[in-house]
Amino acid sequence: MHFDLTDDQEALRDGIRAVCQGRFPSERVREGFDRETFDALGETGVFSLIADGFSWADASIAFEELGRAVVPGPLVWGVLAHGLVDGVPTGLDRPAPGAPAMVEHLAAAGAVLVLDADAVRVVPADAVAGVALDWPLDPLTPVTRVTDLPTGEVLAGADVTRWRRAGAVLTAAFQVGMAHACVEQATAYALDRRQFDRPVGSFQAIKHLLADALVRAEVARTAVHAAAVTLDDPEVGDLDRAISGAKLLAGEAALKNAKASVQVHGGMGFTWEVDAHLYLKRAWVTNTAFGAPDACADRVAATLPGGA
Amino acid sequence: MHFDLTDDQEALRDGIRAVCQGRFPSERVREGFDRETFDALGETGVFSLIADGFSWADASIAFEELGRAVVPGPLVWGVLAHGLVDGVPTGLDRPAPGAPAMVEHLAAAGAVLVLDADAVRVVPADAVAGVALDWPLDPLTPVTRVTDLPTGEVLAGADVTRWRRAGAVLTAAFQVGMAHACVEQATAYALDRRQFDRPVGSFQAIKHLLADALVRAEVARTAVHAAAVTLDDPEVGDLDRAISGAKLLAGEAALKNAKASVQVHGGMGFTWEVDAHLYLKRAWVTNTAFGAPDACADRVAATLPGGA
Amino acid sequence: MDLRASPSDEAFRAGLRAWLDATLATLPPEPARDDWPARVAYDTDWQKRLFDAGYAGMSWPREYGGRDAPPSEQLIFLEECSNAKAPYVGVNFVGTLHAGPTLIAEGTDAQKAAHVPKILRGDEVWCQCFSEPDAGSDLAGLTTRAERDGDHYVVTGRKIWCSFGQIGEFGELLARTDPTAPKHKGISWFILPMDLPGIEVRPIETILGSSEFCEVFLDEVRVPADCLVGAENDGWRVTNVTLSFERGTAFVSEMVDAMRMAVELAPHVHDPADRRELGHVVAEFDALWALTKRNVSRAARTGDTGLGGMLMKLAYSEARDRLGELSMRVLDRGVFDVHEPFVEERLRTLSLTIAAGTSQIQRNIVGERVLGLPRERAWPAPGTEG
Amino acid sequence: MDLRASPSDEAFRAGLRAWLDATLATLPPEPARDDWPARVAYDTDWQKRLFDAGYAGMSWPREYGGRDAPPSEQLIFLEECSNAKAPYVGVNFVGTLHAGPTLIAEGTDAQKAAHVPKILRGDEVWCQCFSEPDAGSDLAGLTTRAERDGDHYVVTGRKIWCSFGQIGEFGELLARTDPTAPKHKGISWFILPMDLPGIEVRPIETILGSSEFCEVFLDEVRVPADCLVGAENDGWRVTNVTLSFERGTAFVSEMVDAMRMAVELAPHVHDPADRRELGHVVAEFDALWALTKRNVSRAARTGDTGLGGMLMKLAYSEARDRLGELSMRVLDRGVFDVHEPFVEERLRTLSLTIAAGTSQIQRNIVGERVLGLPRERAWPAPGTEG
Repeated sequence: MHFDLTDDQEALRDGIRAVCQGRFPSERVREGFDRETFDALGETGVFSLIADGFSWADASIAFEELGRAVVPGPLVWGVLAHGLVDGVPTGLDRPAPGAPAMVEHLAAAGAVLVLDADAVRVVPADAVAGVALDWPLDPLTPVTRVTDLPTGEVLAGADVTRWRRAGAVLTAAFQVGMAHACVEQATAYALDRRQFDRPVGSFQAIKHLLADALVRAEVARTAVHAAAVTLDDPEVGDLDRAISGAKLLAGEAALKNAKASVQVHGGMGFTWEVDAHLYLKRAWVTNTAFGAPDACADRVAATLPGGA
Repeated sequence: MHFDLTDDQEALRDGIRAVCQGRFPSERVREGFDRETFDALGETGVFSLIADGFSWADASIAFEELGRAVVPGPLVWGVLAHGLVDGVPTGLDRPAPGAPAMVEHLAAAGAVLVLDADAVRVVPADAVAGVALDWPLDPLTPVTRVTDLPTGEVLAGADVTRWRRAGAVLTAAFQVGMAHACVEQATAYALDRRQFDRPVGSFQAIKHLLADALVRAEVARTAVHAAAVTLDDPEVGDLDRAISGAKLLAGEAALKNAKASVQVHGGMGFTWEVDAHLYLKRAWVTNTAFGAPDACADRVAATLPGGA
Repeated sequence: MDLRASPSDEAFRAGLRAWLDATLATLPPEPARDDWPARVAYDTDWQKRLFDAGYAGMSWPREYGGRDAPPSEQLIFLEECSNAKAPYVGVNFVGTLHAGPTLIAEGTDAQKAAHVPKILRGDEVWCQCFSEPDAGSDLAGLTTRAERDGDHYVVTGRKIWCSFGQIGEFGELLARTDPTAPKHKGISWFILPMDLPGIEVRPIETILGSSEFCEVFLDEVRVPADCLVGAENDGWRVTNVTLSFERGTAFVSEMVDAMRMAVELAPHVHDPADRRELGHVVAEFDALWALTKRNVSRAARTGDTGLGGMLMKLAYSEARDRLGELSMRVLDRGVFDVHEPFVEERLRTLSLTIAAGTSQIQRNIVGERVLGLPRERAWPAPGTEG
Repeated sequence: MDLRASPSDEAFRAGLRAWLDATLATLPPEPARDDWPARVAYDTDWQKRLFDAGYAGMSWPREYGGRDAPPSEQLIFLEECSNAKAPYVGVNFVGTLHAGPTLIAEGTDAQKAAHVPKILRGDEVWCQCFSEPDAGSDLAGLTTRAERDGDHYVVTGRKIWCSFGQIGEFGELLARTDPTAPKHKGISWFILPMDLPGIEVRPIETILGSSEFCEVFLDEVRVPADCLVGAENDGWRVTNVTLSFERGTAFVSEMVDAMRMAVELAPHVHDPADRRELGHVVAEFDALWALTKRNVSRAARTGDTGLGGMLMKLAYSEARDRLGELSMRVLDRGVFDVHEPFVEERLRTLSLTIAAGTSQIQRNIVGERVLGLPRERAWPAPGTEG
């Protein structure tokens, strides 16, 4: 057992972080996602990690860095559908009859992957009819309300259960990265910002808010690593419980830490100019994907003896 | 509308508070409840307030003071059953078949009032068979696990719904008093206790813990007053919602503030010597009576349109 | 202690309801949020209607055209207006709730005559120039300078979070007139004509994607000396007199609005845990509504809301935050459109724990002023640290 | 990054399990909590058995009779013992986990020879005399004096929260040897023979109604100078060396125990909201168990658990508090007997957020040492306040 990043994993983390800092600074991120972004990300190899023989643990480390930079795009689908469809992939869980179906980044997409009860199906993006929201919650995540979602064709060789699990792990990893970025950005602000002739970070109210945020992020990170390692090697644990727990804690960390960041930034946190709101909005959006926090908590409880 | 204490009510509050300070200081409270306590309390008139023409709002003001002093005994039953039974009254909600039935202060009691679906019934205390717990959670509230609870006789003229409502209001009022006492005691300690060459109450971590506790207590107090006033005059609001909300907030305030008091008292809060634990234990015990917090929250939600 | 409305309160309520019923039906459609000229027209028209009907300046003294209504009627007025979805105070906010009352209390006869009637009739829109980039929670640390030069003050500095800065004809200005005095003692309160040379206004885009606030840049703005309100260097006290006009009604519209949101959310809440959370939040709003009545009752008797007034903002902000989070969980991705009322409200209400004193500052206030816990000490000045 | 146990770890686990199976069956019944002589006999008997089987001093160097096991084996040892409900370290706590490691690191050869082997075999019971009534969170503010007098130190003061003070033969003592030095620089670490004249021990009754801690009154106790461990005035550093012996395993028994409580609670939880809360708490414990493995892995490689070690106490205490509150809600009045395990545990775990550094102090540590936020400044000394 060596449940810590290997030297190779640290190098991978540092490499992706450097790429994000160089190519996805805040100004670039605010331009949103398009085909060019997809290709630029593709060149870094983040979508092909699994195909290239890396582990899910490695992929989750990479996604943590993407989350730290709050990179926009249907990134998880980029990994899941890598090499299997043409153009930019996006996707969704097939909604229950009557429930609203929402697809992100439809305009930029070539294919929509639909997770059905027993299969992954592909629908060409231009076959999906819908209405784009004028003002999606996250300005960097355009959302289309689908009015017609064709059945599509089964994607051979794609294990829908495994896609759901991997999607949850990568989404949770992205959220952990966001949660940590929020702590870092708010801490930097709290060190810089002075009120009452002292840095606001010297006040316990702010210090403890940030300490709790860091604890949440780090505990969630560990949960995500455990889930990713279990996805790589299911014999070391209860895979569904590990994934549900990780998604729960990561989603909560992303949301609460983004709110903490808004609060620490004070009035500036309520502006479009500061990045805090981008993290908050993405936290809400990602919490709806691959398992909402409440559903995840229910699933963890159901794994206990007598818990079904 | 004058939703504030009248001069008479302020006098009542001050009078009961003075009685408690004089006759129920901590040392006396720690001796527990017995017939003598009952008689002493009876002399103050707290049990006969309603019979004497006072309002439920008045009674709740008195019970807030009893709670502040964490006076032991089946006090709520003392009001409900005033003049209707011999000896000290205690009581319980008739448990569902198979559920454990617990009665407080059975040894000191003359009669046990049982709240049934449609009536209040009386059972002579010596007709109730059971086993006293060796170590009841609250050392000042002896509890008997009942093994045989006779049906008893219907108490004529007692409206069981009204008893349940009044019991909830008085219990909530008692809890509000406990919640405020915890803030006061912890604040006094935080002013006196010095660490790092300053009063610990000057640290924001402690100051904000106490500020939140005070807010909880005061908001709950207002809710209890509104519930009591509505019990006196049901036309001014939704009585069930007012009572459920008051019991919920009062119970939460008592419990959280007692925990805050333990925390502020530090190591001393973990000792038998400091009173903080008496409030914490009574908070748990009272939360099980006349509506647990979760059930109260459910009932409030059920009052909303489309909420049943 | 009772909750029964008096006959006169009931009569007031009935009259108001009838007027609202008749009047609201005749209003033009609400303007778009970013159409400022239309908003000014709409909101000032509403203020004129209130004035003509005798409902303007509910708490203002009669000699200034107000109604001098008892706090219970103020409460009913705000409650009924919110329930009827009447227009909010809108662009008249600063004038009717801050600047007007301040001038009434502290202004000269000339200042009152020039502004008070116009504010009340909706003929004059005001904005607020208090906060600064480096003086937010620590407002008294403001550094905008006002230097006396003959019969003018020359004002230079930068203000932020100026509500209605885009359209205000006059601003409430706090500036430092004595930089050598202790920080609360060297501040003065001015009427700032917003059309003076040297004033530049820049809207701030909020997380809602709209611009409710502005930055105001002041570059050697020559403010006539007769714009000083109250004594020079007495501005800190002057700015605090306004609060007593609220008499416990500050959060009434918010409360009514919050309760309406909770009721509208209820049919969407199917999960048992979410329903319980909703019940909990509703219990808190019920209690805070009762607390409002307590505050109003106390203000009517003593002129001061006491403890209840000091904790209302903190308690309401935190309860509203819980409702906002609950609504986002309940709505899930199907409705994540900013124009969805719940989403818009969730974003807007994020400012409640920040603006006009963060929840952290509120806890300090409760801890220090109510519980008597010791204040934070100032840090040693830079360079003198041990 | 992996979670697979190595073959040698698996072998260690198998051997330990077999030994526990065989040994636990032969143990006498557990003594009552307040029967101190019986507890000493029971716990030291268990320590002897561990020693004889080679499981005593898992982290201790081999030259002192320890096993010098890698952190992964320490983790397995604690996990398996907890799972098998083997006796806790009990009265051997201070000796094996604090005093022994401190003496190994800082003691003289004579001090080591006199105590280390006895501690390891369960022949010597220790207690801790660190905190004082006015030095809790601010431990370095302690005022117990130790004045040199020939070949003795004369010690006077009052200690509190002394675990096992009733039965300890020796105490770990911190006392001030230089009252003129800065507070961290004038403290020394002593071996305190508890049978010296002038020592009085008084048990403290806790909210559980039992006495796990004592007050220790020291009245001119003459402690031989050769009881000084490390250099005079270097005691603050000496007392901190102990921590590195844990190597990430400090909360393992607690974690296993908490998870067992959660599993035992599950069948009682029928309410949907309570079940969700249980799922949440279990997810946290799962994550903290993974964090334990992270800490142990890191300690094995670098000797230090890093960030994970610094936040474990805070995170675990808060999660355990949630479990405790949940259990009380679930159990309701039917089971409010202090001897009910859930109730006893709820009361016991109230100390987790207080003892050995309150959660507030832990947040300061995380905020200052990890995030680099500025420390609180000292207040001005009394009399010099501005």
